[in-house]
Amino acid sequence: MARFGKGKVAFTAVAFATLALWPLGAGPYGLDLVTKVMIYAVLALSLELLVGTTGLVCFGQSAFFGIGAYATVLLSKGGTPPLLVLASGAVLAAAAYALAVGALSLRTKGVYFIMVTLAFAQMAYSLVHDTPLGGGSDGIYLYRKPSLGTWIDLERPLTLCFVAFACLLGTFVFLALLLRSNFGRALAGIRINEQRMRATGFTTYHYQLAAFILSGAIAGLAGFLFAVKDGFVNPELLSWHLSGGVLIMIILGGLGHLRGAMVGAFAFVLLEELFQSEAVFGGFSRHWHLGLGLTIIGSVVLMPRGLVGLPEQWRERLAGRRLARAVARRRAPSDGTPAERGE
Amino acid sequence: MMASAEVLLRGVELTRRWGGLVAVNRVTLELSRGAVHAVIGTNGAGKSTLIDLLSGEFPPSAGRVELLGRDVTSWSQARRARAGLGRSYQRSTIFPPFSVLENCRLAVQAQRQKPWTLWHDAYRDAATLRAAREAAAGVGLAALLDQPAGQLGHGQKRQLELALCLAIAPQVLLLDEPLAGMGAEETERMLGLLSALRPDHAILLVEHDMDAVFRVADRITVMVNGAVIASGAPAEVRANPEVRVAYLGTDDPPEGGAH
Amino acid sequence: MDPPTFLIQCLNALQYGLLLFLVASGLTLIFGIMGVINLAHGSFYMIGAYLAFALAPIVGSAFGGGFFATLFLGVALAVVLGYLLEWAFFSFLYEREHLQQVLMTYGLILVLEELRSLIVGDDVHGVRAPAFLAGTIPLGELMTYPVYRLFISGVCLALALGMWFVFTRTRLGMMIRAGSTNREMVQSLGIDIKFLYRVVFAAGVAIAVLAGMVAAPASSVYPGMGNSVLILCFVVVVIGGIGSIRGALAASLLIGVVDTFGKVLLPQAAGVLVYMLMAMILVWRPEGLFKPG
Amino acid sequence: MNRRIVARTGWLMLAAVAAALPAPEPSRAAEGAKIKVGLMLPATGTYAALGTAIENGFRLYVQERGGKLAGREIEFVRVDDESDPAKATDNVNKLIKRDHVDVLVGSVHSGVAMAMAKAAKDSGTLLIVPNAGADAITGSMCAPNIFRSSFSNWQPGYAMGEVVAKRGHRNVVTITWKYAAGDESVGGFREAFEKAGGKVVKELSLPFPNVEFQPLLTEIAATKPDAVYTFFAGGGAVKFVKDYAAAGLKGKIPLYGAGFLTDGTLEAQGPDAEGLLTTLHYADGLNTPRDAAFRQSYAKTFKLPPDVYAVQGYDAAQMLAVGLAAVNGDLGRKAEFIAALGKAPIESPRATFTLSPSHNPVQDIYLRQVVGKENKVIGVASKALADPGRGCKL
Repeated sequence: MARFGKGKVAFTAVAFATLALWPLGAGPYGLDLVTKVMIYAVLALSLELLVGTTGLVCFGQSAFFGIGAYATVLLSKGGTPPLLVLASGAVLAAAAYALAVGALSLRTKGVYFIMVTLAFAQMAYSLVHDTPLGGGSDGIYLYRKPSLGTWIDLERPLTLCFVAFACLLGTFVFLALLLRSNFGRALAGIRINEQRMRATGFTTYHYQLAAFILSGAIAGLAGFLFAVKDGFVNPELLSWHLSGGVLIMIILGGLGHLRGAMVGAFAFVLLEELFQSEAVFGGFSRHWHLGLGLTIIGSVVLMPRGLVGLPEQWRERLAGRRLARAVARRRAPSDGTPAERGE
Repeated sequence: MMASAEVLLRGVELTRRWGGLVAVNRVTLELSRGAVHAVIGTNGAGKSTLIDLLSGEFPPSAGRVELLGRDVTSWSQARRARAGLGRSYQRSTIFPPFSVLENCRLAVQAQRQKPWTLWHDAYRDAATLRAAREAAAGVGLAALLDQPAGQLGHGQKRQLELALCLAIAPQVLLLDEPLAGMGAEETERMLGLLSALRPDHAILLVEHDMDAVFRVADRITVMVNGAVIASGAPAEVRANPEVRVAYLGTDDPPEGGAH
Repeated sequence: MDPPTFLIQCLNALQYGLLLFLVASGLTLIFGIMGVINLAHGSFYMIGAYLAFALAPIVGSAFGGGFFATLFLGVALAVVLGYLLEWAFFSFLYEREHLQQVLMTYGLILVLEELRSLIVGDDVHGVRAPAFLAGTIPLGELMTYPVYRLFISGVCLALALGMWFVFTRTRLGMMIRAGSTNREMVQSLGIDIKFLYRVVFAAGVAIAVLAGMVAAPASSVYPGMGNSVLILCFVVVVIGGIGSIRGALAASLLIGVVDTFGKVLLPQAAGVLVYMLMAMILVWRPEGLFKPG
Repeated sequence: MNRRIVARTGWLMLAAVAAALPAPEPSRAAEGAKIKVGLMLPATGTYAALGTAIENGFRLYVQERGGKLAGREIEFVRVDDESDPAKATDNVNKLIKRDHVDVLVGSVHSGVAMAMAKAAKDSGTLLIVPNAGADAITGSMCAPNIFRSSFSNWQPGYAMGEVVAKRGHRNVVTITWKYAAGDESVGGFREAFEKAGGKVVKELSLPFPNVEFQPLLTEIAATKPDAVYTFFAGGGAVKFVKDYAAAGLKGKIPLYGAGFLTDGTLEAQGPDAEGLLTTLHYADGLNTPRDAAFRQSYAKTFKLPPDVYAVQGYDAAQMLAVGLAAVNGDLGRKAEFIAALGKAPIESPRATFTLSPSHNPVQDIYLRQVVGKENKVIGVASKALADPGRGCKL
């Protein structure tokens, strides 16, 4: 059985191609928007590695994102270091925090893990918020954006957009490779049956911790891009609302698929745009949170497998209820995980 | 007992308390290569807990576990498994969404994990795949390699469970009711398999099917309320009056146990 | 810090701890028994506060006032609300993963917060404490201590006792405990687990609402008040051990002490101390102070 | 089979993306004579009420002028900033890059305003800040095209520092949330108070938005200062005032605060706020014709009591009008606009004010006392007080 259906490959390829070509057509705002979405997509991918692949529901992803962003700004306080130095600095800072948090929270399971990661993110939040170092609650500016050589200067939105694209593509490919490697397969195994993994000789704790750190590092990269894009960071980057937002992205897109994380990032941002637009909702748009909330609830109830899972879901509908139920039961242990990663 | 045989796994004075009640009470037993050691007892006698202690699912409250002559009491379950200790669970513990082949491949991978080879496609590792296919074939699942494990029949799941233990090339096998819920011919195949494994493995068998136990076991230990009340060759155990009263609940020797 | 001040601070710590417990106990109840992670718990607290604000005049005109009448009415409404929510949303979630629970309740936060804005607006409101609780008692040479705060503590203690009683001494409590450990077993006993869960959830919501209503006169009523308590509740549950009422109580008091003295002695780190505490507890006891049950 | 469907949904997604993104924008000429004002204010969350008041104030002034300023029609574009600085840059870019607004107005939350200031600075778009008091906006972050119609956190604090000193208090404790606004307000207070020979014996603070004040109140009681200065707003302000009274300190240790302590919160605070002294650039009972007219028409139009936030919104509109008048509605002539607005007096309901070199109002700070449900003016705490605009190179 082919591991990646041609359709999926085609879809991914088309998506990336469109992203690559987009900036050429778009105006300055279109450019901004697509850059932002791509950055969120990187963040979503980092979380997908934890939630969709390893089965660890982390509710503190914003902490790594924010730390990456803050590291970027604080490192360039004295004068902007070269791009690569800055980026790796941000990534390392995030990874370091991930190491600390992961080592502790992985001692817990399930609901516990969710709350603990959340609490640790909140701790990072209040650290940044209460210490003058990062400009406190008002946030702090990144005055000069980094550059690499003469032709990659992130002051130029177009360049930034392409760099973001490169990062997204890089992350995607990296994770795709990782998923088919021994490491990735082991993570999948842990998601589905940790007890058996231990019984067969995997020290699951180490695998999970490695995944956690990796995820934190990628989130840090996203944070770096975000700081460079906005040129401004604020404690709210670490707020739990963002963590929630990213979770929604990957669920909306479809858990257990890399492309799901990307689709989710797009879908989520577009939803926000939609509900905020006065053109559509008129005066009511000031209560746009209502629509957003209802949509989230609805999507959880109606499409547990997310957007990329929809075709499958419909097919099962067509295939008749009994079969649908059977399949649902078969899929139960790893809700929404398609055969693709199961073989 | 058979002093000549080499002892692979030894549990000494193993005890496990849950708050007040004692699940396993100062149990000592040895598994030696070439022998099937059956542990029988009523439900809740502590058989599964004993296996958990031996395999390192959780640590004992007191006592010691020796694997291949080394004290492994402080070792994690994973480390014991890598050292050659395989176990099966009472409820099938497999990877339902994965194919049978992938189930076995993962288990084999445990022996050569190499997590850092990120660029390597786990499915292209010929050696691992070969070992995985062998493991599957070994339990008679060769025909079902591409089936999602979740779709297998109950008996087949039990076989796969065993395959996952064998895939890590263990020297000691701890089997928790491998025959539970199996049909007649499935049982036969499983027993044949056990006999085939006997020569170069040390096997602990927890089983309710008395027929099977008395057929394959070289040695039987009887547990009641977490403690061992009798241990010895099948004949001795069958003759032991204490066992009859406490467990077999009858005075006439159990020919065909499960009636 | 001179002895009398120290004693007063201890009183503050105790009082704050009890208030935390009042809010968090509902959360830990729903966690422990139904294994549902409910982010909207803070919103229920918020709803409680606004109910206290909105109901007071209505009750006043209908039954000629009465603080406890208002409380009762509010809690009754909360039970209904909880029952409906369980029926409408949460019953979907038991078989689902925690992740989806997180998301649905997250969505619920947004919805409830906006509905609040639509119905009662975005203004800050005060709720008057009942006359017979409005007094204060002298404490130290300058300070007085508001009777109402003592009343809150009283409610918390009563609630703690009540929960303890229900769980250890009543058939319902026994069924609930059994249900939390083993659904099938309870069902086989012919107990309607669905109904049981609905009751538990309603109770959890009711407790949160009660907390909001009781706290309202002391804390005032303002938008977004729910979110600030939510995370603290999580920390309480984590430290105490999921589903453990005793644990929640112990953790609340612990946090009360750390927070109170932290603000005074280490103002710089005050924001982080509570999380530090949690981290240390996790190192020491990953399962929390008290094992579930 | 599945492939086709997957691919199809893929195309749909992309189509959706494309649809949502505006294709290359229309040229500026096509916009006609309208002036686009981008209102970036909180419509959701804790500060929603303030956002509404500011918007109302702004719209009121424009309405009074028949919807036109300097002969050019005003068109509004609104964005909800959710008081979330993390989204601020994207939101403000929506206004600048997507809607091509000519003027930015916002916001309430200082963090958001900081992000707006940055974007305004980079893009050169005019920005009028109708509330956020962060000193930096007209300090280290100041720019020719950034104006403020409200105040700087420093101002009310400084004024109160003078007052408290005049009233003969020597040892004072300050208490606030541990965040920028609080620190800056307290900073202003200390500066004036210690210059006048007073001494701040203790600076108490608690993490934002924590409202468990009891331990700190106990600390105050133990310290026994002559007076307490505080900066709190919204729900925190309500709870602090009530707790302060409940702790029995109200009668014994006088409490002074920046005006927000008692603005929009009196209904909630009830009798506990009675008699409190606060400083702010606006007050009830000014009884100037200008103020009376404003209040009347505001109350009539929106069925809401006017407050300081409404005034700030109203004045933001006035400032825009003044600038536009100077260039006859031609925003192309930015330099002239800025120069004119920099000099012009603004006939605000609060009293006429001018702008400092760093574009922050040079205004009278009133001393107000809570009487019933009003912050009655009882005098001017500091006449024509100008923010020092530290770090500003204008």
